[in-house]
Amino acid sequence: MSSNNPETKYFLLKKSKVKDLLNTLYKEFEIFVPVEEEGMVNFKRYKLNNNFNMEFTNTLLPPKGLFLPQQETLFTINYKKEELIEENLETSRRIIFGIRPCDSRSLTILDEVFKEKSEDVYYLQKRNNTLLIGLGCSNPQIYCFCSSLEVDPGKDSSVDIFLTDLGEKYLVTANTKEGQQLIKDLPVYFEKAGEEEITRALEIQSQAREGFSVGFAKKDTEIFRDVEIIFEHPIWEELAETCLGCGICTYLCSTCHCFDIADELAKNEGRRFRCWDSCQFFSFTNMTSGHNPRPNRKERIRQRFLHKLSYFVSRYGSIACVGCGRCLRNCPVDIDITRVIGAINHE
Amino acid sequence: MNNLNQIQNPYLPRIASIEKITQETGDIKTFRLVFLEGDFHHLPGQFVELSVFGRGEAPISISSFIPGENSLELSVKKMGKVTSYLHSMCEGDKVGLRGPYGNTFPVERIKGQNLLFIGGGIGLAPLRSLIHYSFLKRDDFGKISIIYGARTPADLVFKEELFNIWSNIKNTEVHITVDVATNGWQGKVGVVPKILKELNPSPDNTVAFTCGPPIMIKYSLEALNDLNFPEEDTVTTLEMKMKCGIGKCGRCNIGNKYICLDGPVFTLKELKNLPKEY
Amino acid sequence: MKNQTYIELTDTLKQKINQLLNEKVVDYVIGYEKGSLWFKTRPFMIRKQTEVEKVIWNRFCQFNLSTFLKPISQRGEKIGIVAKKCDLKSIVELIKNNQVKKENLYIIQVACDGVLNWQKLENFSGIPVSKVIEIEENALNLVIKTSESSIEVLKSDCLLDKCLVCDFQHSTYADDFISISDENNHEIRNQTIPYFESLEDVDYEGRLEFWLKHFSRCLRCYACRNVCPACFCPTCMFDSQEGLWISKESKTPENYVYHLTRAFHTATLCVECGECERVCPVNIPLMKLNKKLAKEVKDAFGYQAGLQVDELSPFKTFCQEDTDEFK
Amino acid sequence: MEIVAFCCQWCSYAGADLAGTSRLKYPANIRIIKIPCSSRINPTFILKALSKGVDGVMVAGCHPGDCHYSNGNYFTRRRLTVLKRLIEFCGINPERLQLYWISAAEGGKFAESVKDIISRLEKIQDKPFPKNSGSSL
Repeated sequence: MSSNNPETKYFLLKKSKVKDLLNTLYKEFEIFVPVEEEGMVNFKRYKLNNNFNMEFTNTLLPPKGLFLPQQETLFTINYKKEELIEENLETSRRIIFGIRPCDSRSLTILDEVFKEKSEDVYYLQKRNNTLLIGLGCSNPQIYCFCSSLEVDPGKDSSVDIFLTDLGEKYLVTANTKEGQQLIKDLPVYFEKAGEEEITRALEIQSQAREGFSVGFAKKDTEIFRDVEIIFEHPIWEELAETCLGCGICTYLCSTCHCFDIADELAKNEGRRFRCWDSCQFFSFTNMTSGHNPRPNRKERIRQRFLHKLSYFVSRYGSIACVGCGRCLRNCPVDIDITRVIGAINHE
Repeated sequence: MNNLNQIQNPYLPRIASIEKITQETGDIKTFRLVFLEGDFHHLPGQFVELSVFGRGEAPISISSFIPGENSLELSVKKMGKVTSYLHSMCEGDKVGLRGPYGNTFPVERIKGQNLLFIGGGIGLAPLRSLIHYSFLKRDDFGKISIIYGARTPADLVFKEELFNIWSNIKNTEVHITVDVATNGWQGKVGVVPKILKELNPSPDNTVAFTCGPPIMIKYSLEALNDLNFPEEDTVTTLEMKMKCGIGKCGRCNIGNKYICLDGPVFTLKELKNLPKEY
Repeated sequence: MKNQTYIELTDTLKQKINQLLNEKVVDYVIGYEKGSLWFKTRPFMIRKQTEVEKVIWNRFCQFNLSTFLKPISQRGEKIGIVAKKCDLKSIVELIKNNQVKKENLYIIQVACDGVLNWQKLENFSGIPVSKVIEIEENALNLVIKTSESSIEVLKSDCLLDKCLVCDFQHSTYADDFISISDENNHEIRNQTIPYFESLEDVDYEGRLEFWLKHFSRCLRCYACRNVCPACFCPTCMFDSQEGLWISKESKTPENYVYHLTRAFHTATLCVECGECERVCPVNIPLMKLNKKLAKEVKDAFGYQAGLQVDELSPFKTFCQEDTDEFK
Repeated sequence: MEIVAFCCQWCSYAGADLAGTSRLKYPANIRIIKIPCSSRINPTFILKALSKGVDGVMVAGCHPGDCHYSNGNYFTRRRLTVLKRLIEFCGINPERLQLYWISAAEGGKFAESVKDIISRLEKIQDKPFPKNSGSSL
């Protein structure tokens, strides 16, 4: 997360040099690259000369876990000394290499939450210490719908450095001062891009916006502004009939950020941690008194959709969905946010 | 990449010591807590996240208003894991506190008005902070009426204040009722909304505050409506499962509000604009 | 996807559902409708006759619909359910364990020639599903067409694992059997898939390493549990009093406890429908556990789940003469 | 070496008591947990203990035929037979789980059983579950 600089510069990076580049950066940064394991591509910590896979469509797990890990210690308690030991928040400088435009957009959405009023140091420390090197999509997957949500799959100015795949090499766009500095410091890897390459990259970038199989029109989301109408819509009952109440959609969602805080106790030490939680679980809102404001699947599935499409919009100004398609790809019963939006609008 | 060391970690509790424990009823105790270091400022209606280390954290509304002493009182019913352990703790034991969190009762707006408090059971706890506040600034307010009820006489909380202190303050009325009279109870018998209707308070220049079990709140709000109290002058507090207290964990989200940031105090008018999920 | 048999089966199925709703034999029918993407289907509760048009039956109807009988069985409605032969076993288990009453069910069994797995389809053809325009079928092969080319792959390569070992046992519990002719492709079935045998040659440390590696990925989304027709406890022990049995954190040893407990709890109920493994977003090979336990239960007690309604589960009974390897 | 023993309150736990009052010697590295019946054992109890890195789990119940609840231990016998196969398949040496039948009068057998499980565990080569791998503490 860095300050934007209007003066962007274009460079070229040969694919054959990427590993060398990562090996050089490795000395200074903790680098996360897409790695394929057991048929799944995920961001993994890069070790010298590790293999990685830049031909992925999108990672199975969203990169939110690099900022809001599934579990994270907040502090430990030493009972004998009666003292709290704050978790060391210092992280080495980090790079996420190859983040897709939808996922980088999800981080700017999460920033809104974690910066509001009390700043969440655990999230922001990691966020501020991380350079994003984005990678454009030229080949949307069948379940992608980022273009419905004002994410440009071909171009991403929110990352520090953005790569456009030109076949043998990448066109490198430096969006921020930090990004420019990184390129300036490593002239061996980056050469100046010519007009021809820039033009070709622009073509590729604009082509990326075509070929989506699913999606919705922007005006279709306007209906969610009227909570009163949408709240009692029969579709929630219908969805609840087949929803299994599992946490796949929320855990794989790149913008879902709800968490739980709990303590763990062992002899003379205690530990407080936070971990992902899901609004789809009964226990999420179940109070000690036994009262649960959202006791059934209907209320819980409605909460997930309305939180993203209505409540979040009126609080933070944007829809909390980036169209990465992970929920659509992985939902066991094929509950599809694009279909829900469509169905509510066109009945 | 600026350094964040300056930002305070909002998840770190401050240590407080239990100074005094008062057994209110069979399962409710009031804990007077004193911070070991630093100041503590809050306004009536706010809550804190109370840590019993190794057991967890629970949001508890502050039931006192004691300015300038870095201390506060929490009246806690033994319910879950955290509150059960808290109940087993002794004076001198240490707990953690984060906060104060949440909005406050509209203390500025209600200046010069009459105050009507309607409490049931442990629901008197959050109202008590405003009662303390209004007695401290007694001349800022008109008549103060307190209607309080519990299931049986044994379930009444803050008995000393209810019977011996508050009613002796000028221009103040205290009405105490129980659902079931036991142990030679001489006072009123009947549920709070019924007593409220009998007392028939005037809505003129009066703000009503209600807190208690959901069923009591429901019927009290109806009664207040029948008595022509305007929706913006009817104030209540919402309860919702909370974890972080600072609008991050998403648990207490109702509509576009987080109860921990935008609540827990709502007027009836604001409440009607929220989805019915509380 | 072009397949005359399936198109005809769908028509017959629609007529049947229409008739059931029309004659009020059932209150509603659980079937399939088209999913958002061409290779997906979704469970569908058909209540009105106007909805019958949306019903489909094709090679992507993998979902085991019997899992929907768990939470709703108490309502006392009469339910029609579309079932593949393998799904019938789950229904038998649900009836056997008093989760649903047979008299409240109307089971429509539909002839199934194996369900396709879209990931296998992608892997074996090398064509991403987004590029596929049409699939045609001949006796043994699928012809996958894109705008530029067409590729033939072996049908058996692209079927769900469970279809490859489908044992074709006829169940007598269906109220209706919809088929056109008995033209099922027997030769591609009855393969043996090494579910767990390969692990048996590995030493204990290797096995532990294998499982810890897989369980380290578990997100604890509980999809495996929620989709499982055998997981019918009203409140799962892992949901009762959070943190009592396993921490809410997704830590590898806790995941180990969770998955082994779940496998054991469903040991005599699991009919190997494979839904847990299919829905797992992080590809944990859960069927290895289930298959292994099914084998152990069969070896020890000669029992197989899902065959007979009146057969008692071996964990609900005992024999004084049971082998006693303990002292 | 750490052993967790789940003892049925009607017989084995009383047997352990008797071993104590009779001053019989048995290894001290055992933690006894009283349960109402050996069939109260949920696989989670055993799996959780093993996953915390204990070396062995011992379950002790009444002799077959002598269950206080008529036949709880027959169920236990069936379940643990299968559970042993499961943990074996998942990388834990099945010797780490033992079931013994010990009556209230058999203080001696209790002591012998503890010695038995320990001598078995001493013989095996493979390591137990990595200790504390589940906790950052």
